[in-house]
Amino acid sequence: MAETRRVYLDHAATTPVHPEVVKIMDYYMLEAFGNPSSIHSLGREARKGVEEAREQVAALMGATANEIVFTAGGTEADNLAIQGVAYGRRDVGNHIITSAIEHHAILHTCQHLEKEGYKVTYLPVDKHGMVDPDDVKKALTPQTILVTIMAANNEVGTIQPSAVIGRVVKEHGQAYYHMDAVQTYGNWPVNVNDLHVDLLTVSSHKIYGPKGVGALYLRKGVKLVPIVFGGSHERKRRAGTENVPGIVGFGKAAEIARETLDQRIAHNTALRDRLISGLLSPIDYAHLNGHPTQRLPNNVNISIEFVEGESMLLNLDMKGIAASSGSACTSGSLEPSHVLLAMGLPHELAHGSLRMTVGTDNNMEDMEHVIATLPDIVRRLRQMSPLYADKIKGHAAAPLTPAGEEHPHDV
Amino acid sequence: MAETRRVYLDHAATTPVHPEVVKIMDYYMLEAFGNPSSIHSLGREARKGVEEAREQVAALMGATANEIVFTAGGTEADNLAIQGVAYGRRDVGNHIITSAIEHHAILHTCQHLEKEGYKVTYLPVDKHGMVDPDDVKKALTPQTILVTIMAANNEVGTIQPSAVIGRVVKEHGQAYYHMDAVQTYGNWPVNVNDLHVDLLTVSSHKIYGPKGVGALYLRKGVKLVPIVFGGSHERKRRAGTENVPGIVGFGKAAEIARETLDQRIAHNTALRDRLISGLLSPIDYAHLNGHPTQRLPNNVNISIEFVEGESMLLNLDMKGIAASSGSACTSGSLEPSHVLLAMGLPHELAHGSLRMTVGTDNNMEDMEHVIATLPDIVRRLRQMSPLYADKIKGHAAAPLTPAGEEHPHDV
Amino acid sequence: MYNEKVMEHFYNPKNVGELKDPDGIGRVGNPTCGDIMQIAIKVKGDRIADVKFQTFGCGAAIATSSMVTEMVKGKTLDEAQEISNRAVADALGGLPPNKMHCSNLAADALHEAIKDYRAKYGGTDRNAATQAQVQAAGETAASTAAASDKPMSGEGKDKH
Amino acid sequence: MYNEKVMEHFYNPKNVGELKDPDGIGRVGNPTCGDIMQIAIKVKGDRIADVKFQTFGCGAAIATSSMVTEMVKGKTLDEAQEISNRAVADALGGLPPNKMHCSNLAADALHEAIKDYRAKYGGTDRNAATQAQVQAAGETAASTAAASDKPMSGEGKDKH
Ligand SMILES: Cc1ncc(COP(=O)(O)O)c(C=O)c1O
Ligand SMILES: Cc1ncc(COP(=O)(O)O)c(C=O)c1O
Repeated sequence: MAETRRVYLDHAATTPVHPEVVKIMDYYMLEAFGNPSSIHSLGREARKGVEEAREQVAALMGATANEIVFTAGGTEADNLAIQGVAYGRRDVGNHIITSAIEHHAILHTCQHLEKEGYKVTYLPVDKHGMVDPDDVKKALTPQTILVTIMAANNEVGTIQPSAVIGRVVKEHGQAYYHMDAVQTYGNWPVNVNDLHVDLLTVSSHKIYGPKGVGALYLRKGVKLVPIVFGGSHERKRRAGTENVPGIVGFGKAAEIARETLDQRIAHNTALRDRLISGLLSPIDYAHLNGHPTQRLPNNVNISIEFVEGESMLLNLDMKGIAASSGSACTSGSLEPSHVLLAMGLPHELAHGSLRMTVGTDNNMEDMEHVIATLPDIVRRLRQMSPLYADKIKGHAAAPLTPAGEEHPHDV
Repeated sequence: MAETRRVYLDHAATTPVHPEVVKIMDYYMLEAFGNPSSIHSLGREARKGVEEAREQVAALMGATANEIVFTAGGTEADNLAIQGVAYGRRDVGNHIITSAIEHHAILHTCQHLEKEGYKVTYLPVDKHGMVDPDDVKKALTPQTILVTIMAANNEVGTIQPSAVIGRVVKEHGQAYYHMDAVQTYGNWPVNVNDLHVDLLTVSSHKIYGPKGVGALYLRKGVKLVPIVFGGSHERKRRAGTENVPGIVGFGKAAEIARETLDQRIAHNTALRDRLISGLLSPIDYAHLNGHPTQRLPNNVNISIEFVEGESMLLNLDMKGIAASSGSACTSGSLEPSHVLLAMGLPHELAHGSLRMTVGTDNNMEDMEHVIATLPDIVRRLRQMSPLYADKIKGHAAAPLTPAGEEHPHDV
Repeated sequence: MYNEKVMEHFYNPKNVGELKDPDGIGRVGNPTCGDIMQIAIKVKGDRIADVKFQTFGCGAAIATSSMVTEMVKGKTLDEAQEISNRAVADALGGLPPNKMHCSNLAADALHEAIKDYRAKYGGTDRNAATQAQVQAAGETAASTAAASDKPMSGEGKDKH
Repeated sequence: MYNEKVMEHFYNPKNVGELKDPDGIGRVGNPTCGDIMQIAIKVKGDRIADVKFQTFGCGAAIATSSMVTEMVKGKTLDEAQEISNRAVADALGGLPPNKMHCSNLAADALHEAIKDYRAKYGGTDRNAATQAQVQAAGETAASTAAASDKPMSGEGKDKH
């Protein structure tokens, strides 16, 4: 029975869709299915749905509706922000500041722009994954047109000193300030004015809304070049027939989040804290990644020495528990999480990382199930691990480190 | 009673979503809601859904699944094709050939590329909206890297001689051939091999699938630069968490279309032909726009002299009939349909155009309802029209044409 | 899109048609934009005794035409002259922004009709009287002058 | 992702653990990729009498480790030497493409163990006999030579 319990702990990857959200989406697919550009009543009803959703999405970040541009997700919104500002401000400068722990939607877009002649500064983070606002200050030049630093990290949950960074950028005057708030929005208070942002990215499928919808907040007066051209949708910022059901669903999810944010934070925090203490105490050689206090209420990220992430995930999955890892093996890339490496973790610890992100569908029994299940899995895998064997024999572990690479064993 | 009948005749703008499609989408929102990049079983189930949909979407165009890249819609797919090829083949050439009657997703993207230094040839069409393959041949130069000409036009339904154009492009050898098949796919046979295309755009919400999903067919070996960067989704062609429910819904819609294409064509053709004859005979000074035979089975487009499109639409809407018009007044632009103008229609006729596009949810009684309703509306509006008053008095109409503009009254 | 008042005027427009023996006729519009409006007036003394319109155009074009005819019936020519396109839109409770420049020409058509009337019947006497009144009304003079400068094609309006 | 056979070997791996007094030990892998495999063998005559593995790594790493130990038990060293990483993957019914280069190293670990054994115990006699057999087997010679050239870190495999 404990074995068939299903515990979803991957809310940072995506969330189930709230039943009320599904209900309203179904209505907009089966009944109010018009194209918002059509002038007949079905078109007008669809338009109304989209504009109401714009209000709802804006309200959860203290913005006004006409500052919201709907996109196909967080990734597209990040691209629109960065490419849009870069190409739109070519005449102003060519320098962008970001951090080493951004999502790939930011990092790979910046890398593409480097090929196009832009200069990008990737700021380091401390061992907790925190950016230092002083580093931002030092990196700003007369060429800087954009600073893009996330609100909170998706892997380790560290909440950045965003408002402080915002003030630093505003003092500079010229650079726009963009923030990827995909993980924060709906999980933690976000207010575009308090944060001093000019652009801000959010995504629906992280807040119990549908996949394939996101939004970019664009402060009044901020200019950018679109990346998708066509009809004059979204005030010419993003062409394409509006994903009406998706947008309406996102709006509903934002509204629910706004109405329940306080409870959600309290609920998640309690589960998170129980999970952290319940796992770190029975499992030795386990470490919490990310900031001890400045972290998202739903994020648990631990590194467990001598075991590899994917093998933990597959064993957890057998027991009905869905989690995530920063191991390269889980991503098809050859390197483990760039976030954990940027925080100074050695490769082995990065490979042994386990991210568990809680949500509204979890309860305390779920946590107890995980706490009862994971230590056994770790024990079993360690019995199989040559690194653990080395450890208990007191060997200096694996003589396999490629020369020249820093490789501390004793973390 | 006749008045409360609802007849949706705007299927070229968007379609209602098939109930089976909604059902499967709901399942992927509420149950199989995982992120396809996650390795736990919820993630794997989502991945499986996406890959099945890829097969389904490919099957309806005679392609193989790994040639399909999912996007957020037809507009994004058009942009990915055109920008992707243009930026990806910068070293090969800088010339693009398209037609004057393309969708704005094509035209505005080409116009943007002109600003970036590319040369674009906009081929004319004849009075039926047809491109001449000889014109394509003549326009090809050693600099040509892309020819993009739609399969069938969204406003007037004219089916282009796509396979012939395909052969012309293949003879050239260097240029890629892209086709916007948004209106054709699911309504008329499309086969990427018969058409000799290298890239082909389709969209879900025109074939009873959800909005916010589309796909680009990319023939094996065709290289392009992405427009959205981030994670390695869609084989690095298009970053962003996959819109799983949308993609699965699109797949289902494509499967239904493939299984029922013959019936769908027969059904739509019968309705279309009844509507054309039933409207042209009682309404004088009315003309069919588009090709008399080479037209999509679902498209009716007529111009009704002396009345303006939006006023017809609003009156039809009052009677429960949803249609569309090429009048500037319906689009918020200042010019009526660029398609109708490219076909040589004077502004007044373009303003008086009415597009009615039938679909699987229509039946013959719906057509009779329209045939019984529209002539009265036209009569009423003509009684209000100063141009009609001029006409019946035998005046040369409105002395209002801006000087220098061609303005035939007697069409 | 349109508010209820606009829709009401669109579906049940007032004063549609032609006037028998009109005293003045104005026609404005532009086939590119797709709105052409014609307003005909009957004048008694210096008041508009009757007014009718004919319009080829969208919902806003028809509703503003209807509205302006309602607004001016019984008004003096000078009062009518002061009615702006914006005033007509306001009287309708507002129009969608994209309808403000192309379809909101009914007041222009009315002004053209008044101009036509004055050109045909405006004797020195009447004209003088009008001028005096206008000057008394101060800045109205400018707007009247501007209005009568307007080309028939309505090109004086916001912008095409 | 993984097929059933892979999952079966992953959840219930065969021959896990350490060997008491092994005759040869091979360890390959790379902490960057996150897979480290160690294989220990006991040799009787020129046959592998016992084999055990220890692996830090993903599902594919553990399954291939388990698979290779099953494949070589009782085989001669030369037969074992001929087993390639691909053969292991094939025996498992295939692996996901992205798992082919980093996690599919079990055969390399085995070859390292054989090399270790030969380095420690491979007397002139035995060695000579082996060489003779190998030469008789024709082209096998080349692959054996290549295999023993492999660096311990497994860098000879597909690519990092
Ligand atoms: C911080 C962050 N930014 C951007 C994204 C991308 O958003 P989406 O999945 O909507 O493309 C994600 C999630 O994947 C994220 O966690
Ligand atoms: C011919 C054509 N191309 C492209 C599009 C754009 O597709 P989507 O609405 O999915 O963005 C449409 C429909 O709007 C179309 O009719």
